[in-house]
Amino acid sequence: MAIDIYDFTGMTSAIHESLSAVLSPAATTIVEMTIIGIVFILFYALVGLFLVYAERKVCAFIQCRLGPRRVGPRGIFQTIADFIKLLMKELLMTKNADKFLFNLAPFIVIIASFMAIGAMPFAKGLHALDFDIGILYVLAVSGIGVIGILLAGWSSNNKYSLIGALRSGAQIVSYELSVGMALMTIIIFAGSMQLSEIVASQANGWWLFKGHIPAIIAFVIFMIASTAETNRGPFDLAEAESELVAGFHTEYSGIKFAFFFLAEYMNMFVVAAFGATVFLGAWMPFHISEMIPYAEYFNMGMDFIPGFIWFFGKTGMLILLMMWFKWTFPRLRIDQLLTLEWKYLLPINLVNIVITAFFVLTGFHF
Amino acid sequence: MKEIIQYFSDVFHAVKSLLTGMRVTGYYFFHHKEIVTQEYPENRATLKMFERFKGEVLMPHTESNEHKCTGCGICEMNCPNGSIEILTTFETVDGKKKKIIDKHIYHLSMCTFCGLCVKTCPSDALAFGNDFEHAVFDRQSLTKVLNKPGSTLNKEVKE
Amino acid sequence: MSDSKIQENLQKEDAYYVNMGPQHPSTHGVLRLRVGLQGEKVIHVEPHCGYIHRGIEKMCEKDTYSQIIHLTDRLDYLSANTNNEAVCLLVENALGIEVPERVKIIRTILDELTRLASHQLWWSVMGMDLGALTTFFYGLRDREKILDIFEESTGGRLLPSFNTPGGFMHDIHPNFVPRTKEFLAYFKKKLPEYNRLLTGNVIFQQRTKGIGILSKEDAIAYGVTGPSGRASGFACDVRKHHPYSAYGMVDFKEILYTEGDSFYRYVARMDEMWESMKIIEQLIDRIEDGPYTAKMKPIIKLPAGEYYQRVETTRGEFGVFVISTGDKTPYRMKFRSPNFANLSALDYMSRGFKIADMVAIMSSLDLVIPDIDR
Amino acid sequence: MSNEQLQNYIKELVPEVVFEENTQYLVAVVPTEKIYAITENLKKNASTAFDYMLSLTGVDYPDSYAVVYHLESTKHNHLIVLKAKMDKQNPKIDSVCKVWPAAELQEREVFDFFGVHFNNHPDLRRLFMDEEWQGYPLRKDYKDEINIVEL
Repeated sequence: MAIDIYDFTGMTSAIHESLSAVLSPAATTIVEMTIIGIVFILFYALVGLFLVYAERKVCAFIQCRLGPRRVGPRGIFQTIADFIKLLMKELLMTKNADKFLFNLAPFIVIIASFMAIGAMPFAKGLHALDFDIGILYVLAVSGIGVIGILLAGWSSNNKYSLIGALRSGAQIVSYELSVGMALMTIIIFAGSMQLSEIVASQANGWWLFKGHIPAIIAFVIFMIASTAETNRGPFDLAEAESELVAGFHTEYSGIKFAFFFLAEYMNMFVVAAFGATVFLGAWMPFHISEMIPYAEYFNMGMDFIPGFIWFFGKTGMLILLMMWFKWTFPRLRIDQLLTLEWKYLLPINLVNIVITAFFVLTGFHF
Repeated sequence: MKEIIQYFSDVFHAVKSLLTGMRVTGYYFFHHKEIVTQEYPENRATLKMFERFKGEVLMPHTESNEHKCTGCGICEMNCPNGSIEILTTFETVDGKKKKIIDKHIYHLSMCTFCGLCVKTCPSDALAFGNDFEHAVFDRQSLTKVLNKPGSTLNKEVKE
Repeated sequence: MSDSKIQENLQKEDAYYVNMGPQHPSTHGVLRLRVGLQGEKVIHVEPHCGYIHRGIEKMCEKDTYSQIIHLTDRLDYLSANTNNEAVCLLVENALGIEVPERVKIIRTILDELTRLASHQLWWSVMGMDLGALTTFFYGLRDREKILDIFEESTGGRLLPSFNTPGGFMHDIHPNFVPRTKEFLAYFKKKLPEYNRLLTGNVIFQQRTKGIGILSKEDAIAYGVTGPSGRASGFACDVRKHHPYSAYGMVDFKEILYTEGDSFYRYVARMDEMWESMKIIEQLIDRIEDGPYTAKMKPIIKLPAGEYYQRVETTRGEFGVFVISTGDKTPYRMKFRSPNFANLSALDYMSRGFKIADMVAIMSSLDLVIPDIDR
Repeated sequence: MSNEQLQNYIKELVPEVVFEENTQYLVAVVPTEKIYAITENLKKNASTAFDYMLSLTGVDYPDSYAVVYHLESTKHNHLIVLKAKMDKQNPKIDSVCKVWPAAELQEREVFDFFGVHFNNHPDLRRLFMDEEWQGYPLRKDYKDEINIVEL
């Protein structure tokens, strides 16, 4: 394994040691948390702005359009311009809205997506939170987001918002199950719920490849269910703009709307990063089998690509896939959405888990 | 058993139809030559438009500042919206009083581009222009006088 | 009065009313619907019209027949040329003028091009209403080619105002024929792509099949015409049953289905695009040189009497009813607009379905709001 | 049925009917109070079967208001125009909503523009204009100094 050249462990532990040399342990923790927090906020804003721009360009190319081109070269500053516009817009509220909850909702949504990012293994040693129940943690915090959506829909005092919020509730309750079940397959394979261990178990091959058919089925189900969980098309029933105007965020304007907007894109990033971690080995480079001639040279070449590039590359591919879904398919109806989950995804998933367990017992996987 | 086969064939066909759709959009994603939209036509000088495009009503003038309008008022009569007003004045030529055009007032804001004025004009004095940028800050500037100041009637036009 | 009905509906469990429109993404204009819902189920739809009512029928009473033409553009703006033609045909028939065959053929071609352009826009919007936003741009991309043909020949992209009683404003552009042929060759390749992207899509089929069923009897009773009526089995194609212009000279099929749900309304329109292309192909080489208008008096006065002219626009049967007293302006002019009749069936069709289905039903009816309000 | 047969049939049904001459289609001026009976019969009778109402038009004639019905049979492909005239003071006519549901919105339109009252209409309100609108705009004596510009 020659992947240690891009190991961040040394860097992070150096920071930790130099800090604890001058400060008390409690102060060290506080300073470290602050640094991590600031880094994540900056990261969050950057990724959010980039994803909005990327989505606009991707959908433009899919739709035979040019996309944003006016602000900056190839329009790269378009989202910043949009952000400034939204910042300066008036914040509106309906007459009998529940003021406290109405203002709280965007923060809950954004915090939920923020917390999930903390658990992502960006590169070796670049891992803010590494619980031994990492998968459970990510599932749990990404489920908080729906509370924000429900609150937004309910407190808006708008019937369209309420329909959107309730749809979203039904949707998350159903699809959370499929996401969990799909991840269960990998948990069985890897034998751990700790994200770093799952990544480490993929050093000799990604689970998508060494898990045979069960892992592929689980991956497909994970992609479908997580697209549904992020309320993106074709599962964007909660905002379904041709039916519910804008669904749960109909009444939001200005920066509060921007929060929802940003959270949607960050959720997409979280889900894609999570998928890349669990199924595609996070920062693990792509290796081919040693049986193929000259494989070791190829593998060494792959090792020279830094881990975080692998991570963002895989995440980007999955995000592209989700965008591709959104700009191709029509939206489902609420009953069809639930049918898809309870009649198709869940039974297939259950059978899949049994097959996985059988595979693991017989040691059929690599 | 039949139901189970049906179930899996449903899943298979569904996935197949979805992939067919994704192939279409994926094709366009990677083929940027198929892009059809254009940026706003900033190249006003070199922009080539269809010559019959109905942008606004104009009165073509020759180089010697001559137009063909006799001030007969047929366009005013034919306009369904009253967007044309003709003000005439009298000029004395060889001791005879003659009616000539003073101002041919055209309200662009009221025009629906039906083309009746251009079609019915007996001396072909009016034509459509290609200008498409009509946004202005003041509504007054949409009221235009079509005959240029100091212009005279083209001699070739019979009254 | 209907408030009592609304009050009665509100007594039901979980019932509430929402306003769809006048500003709503899927009403495509300023139609306002008061939709009674029980959870997500539609129990009552009540249209409120008039947000774009311009009193065109009243304006017509003050205008001469040539001036009326440009007003008919603004009714159903997506089949503007056909509306123009209806008034022109009425005047020509009332005066007993025989227009040159060249005019008839070009009118028919323009009609069918209008129909194609309108159906392309409808397809785009149908996909968009169901959440597939990409269809919007694919449809508009192809529609642009037709609009270019229109712009080159008539000067107007959407509202050509090209027909006059007796013929046309001016002659068609020399590029008209080659450009139309080029478009047909192009669109024949693109139309199967429409099917690949949307028609075959499993989500789309699930969303439209069995939704908003209208039986043949109901279609006739509500006067639902056009592709929407024909999908229910109502043979109402005016082009076929009362041919005008050059429709008697061409061979085409009246698309008839019996299912009458949203999906078959969709399929009927898709099939109609092929038929339209067939009609244009048959006629495009038959344009002969000749005058572009019949000899007309400068001031048109219809003999006293009552006249009715029906044509087939994109959305169904369009009728013009004129009462003339022998003056140069009509005494009363009434437009029988297809959308108005189609709208009246919306309540009946969407009851019992979900609100998302209602959107599908509305876009499968292909409503154009200015035509409803007039 | 040909036009003569139709003429005879309606003449038998309601003797007071007057037929206009030199018209594009067969035009029958029917007594207003019998409009519902006539239309119902014309639709139900298998030999006439006027099941498709093309249009329902309100007209303000110099001496009367009128409602003009254009009816077509999809079975026999014949077309008839019925005309019912009302006095100017109190225009009233029976609704034909029960015969053709298509008439519901069209009658509301006529009520809105001409002030013709349709008896037994399920929901007779203004359709296009505001509920509070004064006057009936398509009447010939309607005056509106602000919105209607006389050229």
